[in-house]
Amino acid sequence: MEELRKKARELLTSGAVKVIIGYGPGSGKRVRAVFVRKPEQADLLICDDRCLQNLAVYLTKPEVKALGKAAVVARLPTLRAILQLAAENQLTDGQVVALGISPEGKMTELSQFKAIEEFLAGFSFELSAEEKATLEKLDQMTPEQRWQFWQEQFAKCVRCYGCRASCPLCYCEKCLAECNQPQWIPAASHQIGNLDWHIIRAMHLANRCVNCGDCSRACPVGIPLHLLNQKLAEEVFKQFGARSGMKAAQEYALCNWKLEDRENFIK
Amino acid sequence: MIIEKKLLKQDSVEKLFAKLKADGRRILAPKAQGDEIFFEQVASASEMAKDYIQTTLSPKGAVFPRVEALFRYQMEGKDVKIENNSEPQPTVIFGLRPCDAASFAILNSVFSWDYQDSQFKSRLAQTAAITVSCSRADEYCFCTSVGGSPGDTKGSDILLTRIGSGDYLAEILTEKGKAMVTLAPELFAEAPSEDKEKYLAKVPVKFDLKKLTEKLPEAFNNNELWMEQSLRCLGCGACAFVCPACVCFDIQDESKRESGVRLRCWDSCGFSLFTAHTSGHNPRPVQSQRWRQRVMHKFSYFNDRQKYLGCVGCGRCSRKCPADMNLLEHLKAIAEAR
Amino acid sequence: MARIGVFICHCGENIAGTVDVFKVAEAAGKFPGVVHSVEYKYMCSDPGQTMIKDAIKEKKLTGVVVAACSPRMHEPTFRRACAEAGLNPFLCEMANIREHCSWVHEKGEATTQKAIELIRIMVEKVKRNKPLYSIKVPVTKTALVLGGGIAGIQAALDIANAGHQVILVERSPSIGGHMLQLSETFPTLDCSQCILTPRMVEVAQHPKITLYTYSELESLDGFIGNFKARIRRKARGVDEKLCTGCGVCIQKCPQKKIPSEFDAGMGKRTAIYVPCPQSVPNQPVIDREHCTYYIKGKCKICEKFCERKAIRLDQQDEIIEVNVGAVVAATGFDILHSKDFPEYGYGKYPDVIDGLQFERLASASGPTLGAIKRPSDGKEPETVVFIACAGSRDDAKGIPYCSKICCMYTAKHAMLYKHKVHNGKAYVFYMDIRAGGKNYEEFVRRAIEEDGAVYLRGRVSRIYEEDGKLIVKGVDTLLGAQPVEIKADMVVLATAIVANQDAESLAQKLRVSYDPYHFLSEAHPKLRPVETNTAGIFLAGACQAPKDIPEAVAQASGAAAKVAGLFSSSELSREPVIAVVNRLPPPVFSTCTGCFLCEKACPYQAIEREEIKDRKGNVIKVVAKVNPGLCQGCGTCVALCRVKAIDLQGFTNEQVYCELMAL
Amino acid sequence: MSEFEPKIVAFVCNWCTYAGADLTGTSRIKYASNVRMIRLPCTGRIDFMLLLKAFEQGADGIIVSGCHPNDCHYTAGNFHARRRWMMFRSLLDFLGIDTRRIHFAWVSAAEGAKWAEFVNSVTDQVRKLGPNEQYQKLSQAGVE
Repeated sequence: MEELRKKARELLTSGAVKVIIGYGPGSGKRVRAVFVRKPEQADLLICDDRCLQNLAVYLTKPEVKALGKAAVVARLPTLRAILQLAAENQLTDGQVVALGISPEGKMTELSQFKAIEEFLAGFSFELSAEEKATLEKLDQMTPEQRWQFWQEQFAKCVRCYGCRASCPLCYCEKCLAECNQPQWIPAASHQIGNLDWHIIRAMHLANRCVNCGDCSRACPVGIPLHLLNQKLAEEVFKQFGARSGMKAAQEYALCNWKLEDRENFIK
Repeated sequence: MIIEKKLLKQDSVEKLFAKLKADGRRILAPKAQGDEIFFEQVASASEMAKDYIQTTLSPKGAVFPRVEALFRYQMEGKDVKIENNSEPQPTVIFGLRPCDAASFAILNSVFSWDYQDSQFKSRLAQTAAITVSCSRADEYCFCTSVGGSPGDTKGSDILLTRIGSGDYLAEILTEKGKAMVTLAPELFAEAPSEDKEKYLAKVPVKFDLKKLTEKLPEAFNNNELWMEQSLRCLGCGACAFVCPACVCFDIQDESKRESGVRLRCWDSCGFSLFTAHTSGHNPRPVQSQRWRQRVMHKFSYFNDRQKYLGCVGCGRCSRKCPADMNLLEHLKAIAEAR
Repeated sequence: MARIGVFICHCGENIAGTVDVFKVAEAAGKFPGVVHSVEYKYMCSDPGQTMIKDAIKEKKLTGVVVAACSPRMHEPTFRRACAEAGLNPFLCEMANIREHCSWVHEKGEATTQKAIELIRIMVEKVKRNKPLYSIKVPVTKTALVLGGGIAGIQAALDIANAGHQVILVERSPSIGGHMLQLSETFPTLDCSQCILTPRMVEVAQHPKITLYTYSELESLDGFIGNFKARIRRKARGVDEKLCTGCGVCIQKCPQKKIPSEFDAGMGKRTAIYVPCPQSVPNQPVIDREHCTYYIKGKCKICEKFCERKAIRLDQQDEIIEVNVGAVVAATGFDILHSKDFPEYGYGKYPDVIDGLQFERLASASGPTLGAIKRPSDGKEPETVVFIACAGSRDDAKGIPYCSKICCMYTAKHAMLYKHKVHNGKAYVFYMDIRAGGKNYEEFVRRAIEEDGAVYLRGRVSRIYEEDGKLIVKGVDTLLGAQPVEIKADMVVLATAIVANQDAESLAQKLRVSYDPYHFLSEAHPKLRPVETNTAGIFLAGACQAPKDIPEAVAQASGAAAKVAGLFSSSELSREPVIAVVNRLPPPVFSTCTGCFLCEKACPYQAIEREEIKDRKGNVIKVVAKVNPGLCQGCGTCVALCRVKAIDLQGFTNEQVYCELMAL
Repeated sequence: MSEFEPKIVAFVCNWCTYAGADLTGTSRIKYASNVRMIRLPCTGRIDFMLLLKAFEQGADGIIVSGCHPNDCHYTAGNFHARRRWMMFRSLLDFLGIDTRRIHFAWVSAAEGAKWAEFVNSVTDQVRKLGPNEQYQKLSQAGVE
């Protein structure tokens, strides 16, 4: 943590960056995103296991962009999000300094995408055993049980779009949910509207989601939305061998194809 | 104004539910779903969540549903047949908190401000509130700073306070409350001469409301303040959707060939497109302005026009904010600013 | 408000016999927005079309639905009729109540109901149709011909003779292709070089043809009428402007033992060389892989002896850019190579050769000056076995197709051998004889009957060497699968014709599709055999499939005619069914987020990037833009775009959505 | 009431399946009249949202069909579509949506008979499944 504060002070003092996006003290025991702009505020920065929010979400916010070049405290999913954003032309190399935090809490300054790629190459992007088990459990249910499970979950959805707002890859200025003429997704939070919304969001994040889990954490009504994204991420990996956020020049599996793609359902 | 004080034995709640149901009322009560608690229709008191400070969503859905049909239509040749929504079912909300109960008046002040919203009013008329006062509070609670309290009776028809024995001290507050007692007078015993105060949670006053409301108009132009406070705001609608007093809605028409329905759905001023015009112009293009709108609306404009605050201090918005936007903290900062 | 007219065709009894057209007309008349609904015996007839035209004028129709046959049949007819009545043709849609309804269902209520619903779907669509206008694209009247074999030569000459500029690009140092390697050609046995070389010279001298040999296509951008090709001119090592082709350098070159590609390895060449004396251009190239100077750093003998000082040892590859309006791919074929035939000892035994090698042996200008001498010891072979279908029609080799020309050239080889070695024995192993061409069957019969080639129907299983003879083991299926063993002096394999090794990468450069064997695909196997599915790119010769010379020439002339047709006007008109990225007033400009995932997905590279700038020229955002010339309207980008910033004219999101809602 | 007749929506590409269905017509091969076809230029254009909307609109079964691999009029639209469907189908299955109601096929312009057989077989299968209750129950759920 001291190391991080020191680096933050350095970066701000030298003028290398104008703002450090990091974690600071929040309500009660919580931590929250802070935007440190003066070297003397660097002591606000915290880095511990409460710091889970994917701060890459702020990199595409106009208000934050307006603050100038940013350094961002970045755990692995955040780093992946940065590369994915780069692959989607939302960030350019050198526009952001990542203060990469390894799972052990060690900080590494990563100022180029290439450095991030190399750093990430050292870590596996596999789901944890626990995460796999959860998916497995759902996979083993009958379709009726799965339907029941998701219908109960989606019934809670109020369409606050917290999932979308907290997602670093949901940067579209006008989300499909706001498109009318035609209104693909009913704006109402009834069952159909909610089902459509969550299907479409999951599809849009296939091979883009970096598995930070912020959608589920942001959800005020406790829908385990990350499961949808994990499911598709696993599927994309299994079928097409692709993972998101590995390279700044990432190829998107769904704008690509191979002659030997295999399915078993097309007659 | 208390009509009567009674004692409701803890094991009588189930019987009360039976009587209410027998009277054709549906009962909405807090029910746990995982870590979250929602007001849902219950068949038995045993389904209720045992221990909670506050529910995830407020009970406002009973009078102002998340999605509500305003009318349905059917086209027949060149004619259109309109079918209005049927009368709402009589409903008892059980186990809401005093802050939630206080919110009904706020909602009502909007829905009967200039235009009398008949659908809202009939739902409200059909709804009775059996509130349970708060024995616990957390750091997000600030009802006392906005004119409420853990044992406040505003908006409730019956207020229950759990006393030492585990039974409830019941304050029958309105005619609606009395009517419910009349359904099962045998369940309501003589009240003990106990003071409910000692069973209530302690919620200290956290800021000076008067100072806040005085300072807000001049704070309006303090762009830096709003920007600083809202930099981390993600622009979702969670705060508005968990809020018991937020009333913004969106009208959506859904049609299938010759028939359709007009829906009223919750909306949030925190959404970037909330104020977007068809032309593409957006009078509140940045999040700081939307945050300012949220604060100003609840604590300044509302206060001026409706003579109510748009906030009951339940703390839900802060508890549920994915970016830890703490309303109380920000209000305090404004109230205490020089 | 929409004012839609619905016109229901009886198609005689074709529709009316199954569908209650009167009921349909009545039902359609009640659809919201429909102001006119009539039925008629034959809508496509003159009176039928007049009904539509009159109604458009009298009822002020804003859209027309013709419920009749498939739009693939009469959509152009009815759209033209609408246009003649002053209605934008794209405001006319067809409901297919014949092929998709009356012809495939029984007479009855359900079928009539289906017809009504099909019309309702189209009424809802047409209400959302917008007037569209054909897209005009200018045409650069220069053709790029890839490949200087007979197909490329023919195409280039035909296009040039039609008065258009041609750029002919050939990968090897000379044009002529495989045909130049051939000794004589079936079924006439005329000398290949005698008929080809005049054409080659004509190409070189044609004022409208620019020839780039020893060059390859690097990339192709753009679209029909407006391609931009980048051509790599490989370093020749010789200044073409100065070189007179005197050949002194070739004589002096110390490297003389390099297997000649032109002679298919049967002869040798030098490091500075021309493929053959008839080469066009007759200017040598330096093979840097074998040149002493490039290997050891010294030599320069050629430079020393060149009087014209035309040797350029330091020459680099050069990339030139040309604008062309059409491309003819005539890149030819390859044959299956030795590694694929271990069972025949091809590559192991020098006297097991392929057809092209035999051509060089038989050629009067070849390494043996036309004498049939076997490679191992130069002796005249007394017994030669020819194996047709070496690899072709063989699933085990991954080549299920027929190479088409082998039957004929094997007969020719047997014949040529017999003409040259009168007492020699020629055996031909074959699976079937396919001689379906003018004078082809007669030719094969001549080989058998007049020249005495022995035809054995069956396959050869193995070839091995024993006592200086090649033992060919096979079966004769006509004699009840009797094993046959022939002691041969030489074996000629009619190895399968395969696509060039880099055909796939060429296809990708050209954005044309290709089959599993990497032959380039025509747009339609019957009706558009010389076009590809990328507009403006045409096919000629064996790059599309195995072909003999007359076929290759015919296709080349076909392609040339297509190019000449394309170049006959200075502007192209295209259907406006293309994708469009939305543009909105500021501050939004476009809902495109600039993720450019569509860029990769587009099969036509039609997605471009546009910078949106403020008045001072600062970039506000970068958004996608569809090049209307390149876009073919598949709509893959539309389905991919998360925010629906892209839409497909003619099949917009709103149109399709409303079609669905009508169900 | 007579046997349940399912409503089937087919999304087809213009160049192969639509033309194939035309051929079914020209060949006068009879098939179930339950299917309503929506013509799109290419399977690549078939947005997965269209499938959701079809169910919402009351479809009991859905057919998606286009050119065989390597036959796409636009070279690769069907390959893109195939990937999309692979993902979409597994997501639907994960959500418990009855994937037995969605049928995919490659039907070329020459396969008029295959189209008829395919439509018949889908119609039969969906008829056995009965009305799409999953979606029917959803249609008003969550509206007060």
